[in-house]
Amino acid sequence: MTASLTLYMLAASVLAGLGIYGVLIAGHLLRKLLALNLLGMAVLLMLITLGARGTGAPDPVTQAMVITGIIISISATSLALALLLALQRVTDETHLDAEPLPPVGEDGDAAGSR
Amino acid sequence: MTAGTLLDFLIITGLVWLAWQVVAGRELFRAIIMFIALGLAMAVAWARLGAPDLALAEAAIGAGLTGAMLLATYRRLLEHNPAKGGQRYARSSRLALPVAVMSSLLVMLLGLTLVNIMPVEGEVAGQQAIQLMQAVPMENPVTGVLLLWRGYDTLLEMSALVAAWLALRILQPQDAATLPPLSSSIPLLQALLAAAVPIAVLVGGYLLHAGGKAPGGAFQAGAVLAGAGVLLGLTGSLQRSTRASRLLRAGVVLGLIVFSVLGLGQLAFGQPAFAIPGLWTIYLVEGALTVSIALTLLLLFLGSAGVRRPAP
Amino acid sequence: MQLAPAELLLSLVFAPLLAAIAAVMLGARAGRLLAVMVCLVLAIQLLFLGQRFSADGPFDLALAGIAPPLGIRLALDGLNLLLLWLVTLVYLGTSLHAWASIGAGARGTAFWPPWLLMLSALNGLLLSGDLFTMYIGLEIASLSGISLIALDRKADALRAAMRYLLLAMLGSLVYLLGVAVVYAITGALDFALAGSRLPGGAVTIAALLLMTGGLLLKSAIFPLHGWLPPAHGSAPPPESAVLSALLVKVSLYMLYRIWFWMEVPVAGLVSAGQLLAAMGAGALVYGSIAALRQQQLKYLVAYSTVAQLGYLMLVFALPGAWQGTIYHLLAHGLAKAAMFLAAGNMIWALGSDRLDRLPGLDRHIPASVFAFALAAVSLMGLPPSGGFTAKWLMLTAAWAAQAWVWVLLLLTGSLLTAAYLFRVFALTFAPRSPRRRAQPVRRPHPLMELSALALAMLAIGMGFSGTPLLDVLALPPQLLPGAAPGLPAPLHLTPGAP
Amino acid sequence: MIALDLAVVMLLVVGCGFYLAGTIGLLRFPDLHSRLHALTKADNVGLMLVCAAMALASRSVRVALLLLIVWALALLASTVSAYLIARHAHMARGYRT
Repeated sequence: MTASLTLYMLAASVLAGLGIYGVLIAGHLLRKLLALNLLGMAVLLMLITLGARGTGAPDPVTQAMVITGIIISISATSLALALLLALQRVTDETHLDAEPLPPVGEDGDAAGSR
Repeated sequence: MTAGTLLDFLIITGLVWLAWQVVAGRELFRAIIMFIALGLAMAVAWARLGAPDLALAEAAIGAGLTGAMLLATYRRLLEHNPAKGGQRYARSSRLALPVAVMSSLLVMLLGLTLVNIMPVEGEVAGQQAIQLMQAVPMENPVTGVLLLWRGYDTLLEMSALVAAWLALRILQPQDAATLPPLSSSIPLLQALLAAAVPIAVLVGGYLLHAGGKAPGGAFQAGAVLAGAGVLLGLTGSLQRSTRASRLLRAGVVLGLIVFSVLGLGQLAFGQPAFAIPGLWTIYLVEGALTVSIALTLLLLFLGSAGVRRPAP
Repeated sequence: MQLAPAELLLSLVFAPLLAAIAAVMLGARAGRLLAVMVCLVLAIQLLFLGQRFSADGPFDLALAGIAPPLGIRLALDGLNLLLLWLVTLVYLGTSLHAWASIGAGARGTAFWPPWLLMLSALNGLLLSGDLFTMYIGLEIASLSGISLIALDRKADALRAAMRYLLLAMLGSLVYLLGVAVVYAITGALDFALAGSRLPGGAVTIAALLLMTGGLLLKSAIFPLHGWLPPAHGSAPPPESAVLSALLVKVSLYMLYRIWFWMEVPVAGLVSAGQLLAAMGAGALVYGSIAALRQQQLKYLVAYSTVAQLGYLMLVFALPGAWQGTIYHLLAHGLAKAAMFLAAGNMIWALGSDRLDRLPGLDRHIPASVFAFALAAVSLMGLPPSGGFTAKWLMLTAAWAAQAWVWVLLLLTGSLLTAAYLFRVFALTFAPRSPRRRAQPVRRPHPLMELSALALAMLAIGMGFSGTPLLDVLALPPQLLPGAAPGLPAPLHLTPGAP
Repeated sequence: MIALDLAVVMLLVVGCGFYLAGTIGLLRFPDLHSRLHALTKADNVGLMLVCAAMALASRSVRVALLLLIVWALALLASTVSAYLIARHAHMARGYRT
């Protein structure tokens, strides 16, 4: 089992790195939120992996902590989404930078056709 | 390499690839879809790690409801401003990559060190919970921790959800006209609803009941019920409303009320506060929590303080 | 006489929680009445709990009858007793202000339930002896607090709330990772128990740094302060007051608990503590200079918070300053709450928050201007005031430790504070230019003025109550002479006002 | 018993084959409708075969019934979602993705 735990720990750290990278490079607030949620998943994966050490069932206290973590993160995410929608209604902005940078890559406007 | 390790290797490869797609995917819509897929893969990983309760919670809440909320928000952003809603702004930050790599390496170092050590001597909270299981009429230690021994945390967790709903009362569009139903009605969808909603209620009830001995519990059950509500919302059978009826508000705070009253009520019997006794009290608390969680999650998805039946 | 039972601690959390539920069910009118009543009830309960504390010393309550490591412990000692008083008094004052300034209309319906929920979460956080319960408490308080910033859905406030929320989410994840590490190596979440089991070494340092980093982000310590001024500057006045006086302080409180109660056996703590204190020094200088350059009244007050938070980091390098630091935390809480309320009244009267609109205002709303002035006296550290006592204690500690840099910084900080606050006075008492004579001035509701005045008087009053308050405040275990391997032994202070 | 195990392995292999074919189809087919065609094959037949394999392997009627429900639900969901995707594409008059 330890081999697997090592694997999951590696995955958690890569996910954490990707999450931080995403938070730093994202301009669109939805992307920032995706990255923060990714980081949250990485932390929870780490918590579970740590709870699964040793023999027998994973530590129930860690599991309860993770359920709490999931609930807290959906609460915070929904608050952020509500703020984002309100922000767009008032200012027409979907990002927090003082000046909008020129859009890079393709627009997501054709989402309906996918 | 055993078959299990191979499977784990495949799962984490998937996790990392999906996470990369979430962060670096060119289109926002695609990134959101990948995030949902990541949540499901994460649920598989957690099941592999021996935590089916968490796998259920992650699949239903982390991937399912969060994903639905993200997609609905994406759509509403586009509806408001098709030109800008989905646009991608990338910031050029030269620090981003080194910072991310450094933190990833530090977390890796920390994690790999921790995997190979066990807690120092002294009783571990989790072991204490497993030992206490023998004295209570339940078999699932996670439910035990959530309700019996650290129920106070669960109560606070419920308040966090309620806090998010209270925020919606501030942030929702104040004008009812800007709250259209999410989708027009489609015949086949009605057929799906006719089947899916009763099944969701059944599954929710089962999960609630099973929480005592098998994986499940109030959070998973509430999420499944909220999922049924999401379907009803998507098909226009339930519509957003800026006002919450008294009954709805009572439903949202029901879990807090029942848990607080039963938890504090123990003091009247000379018991410690939150020492929830007996099976029936547990079911009462879990049932009330399920109702509140389901309603709150549904409202968080709808992004409005209330919900109503559509006008005929 | 019968002493209060430990179970009374629960009511500090559940009275506001049930009031929040009642406000959801019964509406704004009931909500605002309940808010004020709950504060009064809390004050009475704190009197009883304080009585028990002075008779028995610190005590705790194991929830569900299960002791740590599994169970959750609520604990009362001198530190959180004082902070609970601060929360109650600030909430009483700000709720009275909100009674008139928010009211019981549509704004009130949205305002009162999260307002009460935040009170419950703050009290829960302060009482908790559990690292994870503290995390949930901080999350609830942040979520409620952030949503209240955006109460009026103005563009600035929405941006500020969003920025705050993103950083708060990041900060709490980092903190949570630290808690996960602590649990992984000790099997306990109670900070005292977990602390006693921490083995030391690299992993312990990592856990400590993660928790510290997350909390520094949440308490806006320089250079992580960027989110604070817009958030505190754009919220409704009672909300700004609570954010500045309480919400940033409780994450610092958690930091103190972790650093000084967990008794971490790590040798390298001294230099880390020096670094934290250096951040505090940076906050002091940067925040003050930024406050000097503001053109908007509330942003000036908000940058002042950034600066004043710097003092609260001093204790990490100078353990002898413990009492002074906590005294400053309390005095700043009261004074800053008063100042935000008074500034809110001034802005309300003018219909603008530009500093250059202030001239002549003293004749229209003298009570608010006076409250602002009293709060400023305490912030500048002029005698007699809570701020003076606090700074005196810190100076004495720095002097005795021969930390001349700190002596210099403390004095410079006071001078800079005086500089940016006198700027407000100079403008307020300046004669109006004839051009602006026609400008209408609205009169704030008397409650709005009285609440600001009352909080400011309390901040001044703290200058006369040094001894009884400091008696309550025992040194934490890590700061006891010879107790900590990491930190230098603290100095013995004669507690009491100079 | 050996015959039964053999059947389990056969069913799994064939089921996975369907999944593989469906996935390749999803990736390689040129337009939306043929992709949906490929996907639904994997969903329906592939899942059925894998469920059947697991039902046999469990040797329990209860598990077999549960798996039957699982399959039926997946069928329901995939039918409706495939219909919705096709309908949306039809409405948008875009047959390419």
